[in-house]
Amino acid sequence: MSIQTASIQTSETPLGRDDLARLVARDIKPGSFVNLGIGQPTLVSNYLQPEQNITLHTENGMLGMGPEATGDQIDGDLINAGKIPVTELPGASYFHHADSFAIMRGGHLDICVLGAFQVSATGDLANWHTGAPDAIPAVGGAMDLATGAKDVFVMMTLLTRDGASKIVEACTYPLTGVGCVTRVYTDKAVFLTGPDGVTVRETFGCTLEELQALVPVPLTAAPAVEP
Amino acid sequence: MSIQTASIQTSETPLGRDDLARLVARDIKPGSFVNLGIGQPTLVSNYLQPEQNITLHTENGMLGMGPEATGDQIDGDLINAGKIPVTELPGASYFHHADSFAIMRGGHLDICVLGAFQVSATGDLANWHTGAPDAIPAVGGAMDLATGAKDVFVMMTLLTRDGASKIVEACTYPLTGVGCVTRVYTDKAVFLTGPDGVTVRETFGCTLEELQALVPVPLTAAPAVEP
Amino acid sequence: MLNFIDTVGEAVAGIKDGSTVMIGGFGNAGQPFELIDALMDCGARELTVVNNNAGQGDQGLALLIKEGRVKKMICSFPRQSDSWHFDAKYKAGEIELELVPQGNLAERIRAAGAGIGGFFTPTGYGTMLAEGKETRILDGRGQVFETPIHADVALIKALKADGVGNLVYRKTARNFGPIMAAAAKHTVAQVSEIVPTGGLDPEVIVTPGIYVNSIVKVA
Amino acid sequence: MLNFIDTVGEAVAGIKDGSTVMIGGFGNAGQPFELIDALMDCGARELTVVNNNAGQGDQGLALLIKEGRVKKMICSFPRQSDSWHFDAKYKAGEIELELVPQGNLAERIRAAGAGIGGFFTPTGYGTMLAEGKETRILDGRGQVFETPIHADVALIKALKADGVGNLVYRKTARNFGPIMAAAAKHTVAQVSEIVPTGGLDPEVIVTPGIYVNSIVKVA
Repeated sequence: MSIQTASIQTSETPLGRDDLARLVARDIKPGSFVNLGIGQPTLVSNYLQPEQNITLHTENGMLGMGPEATGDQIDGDLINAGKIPVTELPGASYFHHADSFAIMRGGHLDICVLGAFQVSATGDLANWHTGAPDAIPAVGGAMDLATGAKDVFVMMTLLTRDGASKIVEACTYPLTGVGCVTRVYTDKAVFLTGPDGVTVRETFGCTLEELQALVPVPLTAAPAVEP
Repeated sequence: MSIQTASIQTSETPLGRDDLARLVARDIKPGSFVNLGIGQPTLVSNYLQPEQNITLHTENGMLGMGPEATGDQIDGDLINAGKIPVTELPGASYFHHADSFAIMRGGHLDICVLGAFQVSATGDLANWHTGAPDAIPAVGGAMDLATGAKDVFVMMTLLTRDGASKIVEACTYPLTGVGCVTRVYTDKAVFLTGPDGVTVRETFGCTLEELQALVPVPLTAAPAVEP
Repeated sequence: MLNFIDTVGEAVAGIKDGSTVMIGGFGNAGQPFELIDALMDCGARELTVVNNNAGQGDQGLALLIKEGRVKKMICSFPRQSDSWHFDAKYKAGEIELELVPQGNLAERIRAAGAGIGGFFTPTGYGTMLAEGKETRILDGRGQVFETPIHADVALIKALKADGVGNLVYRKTARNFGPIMAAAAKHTVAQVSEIVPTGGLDPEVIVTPGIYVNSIVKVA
Repeated sequence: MLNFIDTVGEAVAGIKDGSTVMIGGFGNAGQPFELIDALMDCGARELTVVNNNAGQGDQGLALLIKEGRVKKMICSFPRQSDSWHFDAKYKAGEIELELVPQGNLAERIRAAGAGIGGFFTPTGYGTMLAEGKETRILDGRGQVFETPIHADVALIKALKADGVGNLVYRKTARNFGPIMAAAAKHTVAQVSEIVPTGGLDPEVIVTPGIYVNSIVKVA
């Protein structure tokens, strides 16, 4: 999928949603505790390998969440944060909402993976509100997830339908969290974000120069130490 | 024990510790959730009647505590706040320390019964520290109990060994809680305390006038509505 | 005092106009549907309702909102694909909304039950949901001051109760039940089963009976 | 990462001079005696120890204090009939004491694990234990601002662990274990039994394995 020899790794084509999910799954360190947000991030669970020994948290009160339930497995009392019936793995545990968000807010989750409208050069996240004056706001657990996990990975397309970069100098949409995003997985590249700006770990179907032409913040190649 | 016909009830003699414990036990409303402090208040448990249906809380993590354990009942994992082995009644539950003190601080206990060095006319409590400069301070759950319960009953002798009243205009010992005590059970009388001062519900072996001579705050007879 | 009550109607009969009512559940899991229906029937108005959402479809909380019985919603996620009754009331300016991040909602409810007067949380710092709120840097992070959410009544669903009101829940249906039971002055639990006192292991009780006032068995 | 460790010595080997160490237990119930003895043997000095008490008799924490290994105690009840080692050190000015009401101690530990930056509590308001602390009237009551107590290491005792580190406790031995496990960067649990993963009912787990780093079985 990607050429492993350069400090900027490339694939010949942009990544589809499933390939991106596979890449995120591969990057999660064995033994991690992870929360996968609603939507695209949920796809990551399809590509986690048993030997990675990943424990999934769902903020409605469970650690050790298994795959989506099918057929007779479906149980209305066992759902994920997206209200989808799921299953329970051996070693699972249940707890109430305050205890569940204590796990998150207390910094005990290694990674959460979220979708986004925009990510700023310094890792600010906007993913809950379009800012439209007539929109009905709904935040759910987005701010808690953005604030609580040790690492916040974002999965999104790099460009809006109108061709604008979702990686921006400063978010114009209302913020979800400040300086919280550490990595951004997009169809065209994987970006590392932090207080010192944005570096590029891999590109997909484009060069760093081509990518820079799309993104309005300075990009540099990431050191090759990343997994 | 006491003559029930006057608004000030009297007995012929001062009450001993057990009689006082029996009186407190009788005054606890059926169905109450109660915490009995270490020392003299623990005696109250000996006089609670099964038909009162009282649930005892111990702040080290239990509701539904039973009597002191004896013989084979003794289990090092089942102790009360005084670190005495106790027993478990049907309907008991266990919880951790933060949940236990949440029960207390959240105002869910109906009554706690505490010992005291001093109680002020407005219900301030001093029961944890003599104020001696070389004393090693130790507070335990005293402040939490004083602050948390809906009603705080104090059990103590009215006078110190030196003959000074422990009911005072203002506490000279360091405070445990401010304005928290609602009743004071002593060997010589039962006092009701609150923002409007001290009233006397019963006397034991003395008249109200004799009692007033011992206590440096104005005393009046309590209305006869108390149980 | 604990009472075992025969019908959901009697269980909610004391709810007055203007009450703050917490309703348990996340999605359908843990939602006390029968108690919500009874609340609809009892006629109380001008309610402030605390729930994670603001009603879905044409049932339960959504109907309460449709009928104009809810003055204010305190919730984290009102907008859903089928929250049309809330959406309509909100756009018409006929319902107030206090939007709270889900973890802050849970912690504020917990704080009420635990007698905590307020707390600082990093969640929401630097966002529009912190606007107008006190902030402070603590432990090296920006934090927002949040206050407890108390309620007059909590309506929750549990799996089993024993004779002294101890409750256990089932899987992710536990969600808001335990913290709402502690935060409300009066807690009504609908349960699937009532077992004799002593029939629940003291080690596994999630909500001690001290937090429960009324229990009604719902088939 | 979770590790199953063969000896208590190895389990505490990483504790460094100057660490803040939480030690579970209330009275003897829930005290991880073997881990405390191992902490004694490992030689770490200048420790800040968080425990409800400050050692009793001539064992465990009392010995650590006697040997001058504890710089500071954070506790609610240091003075007991047999706390002679603490008493002597305290009177000699050789140990610091931060005295905290027991419920504030528990809540501050819980706050650390839950990522709460600080909170207001009515407990201690108007007393000398609130001197110098910020106060505020909230919910009509005077309240004191208290901050979280974090730790480098927690040493706790549980009844059983499963293969992913989930813990259950026994009776009042639960006490501080669950909140200390969450508040420390590294939690070591001594347990009486290790069962296969799946051997503990998910409904009854008190401490999820996410809070546990090292497990050692003590006979």
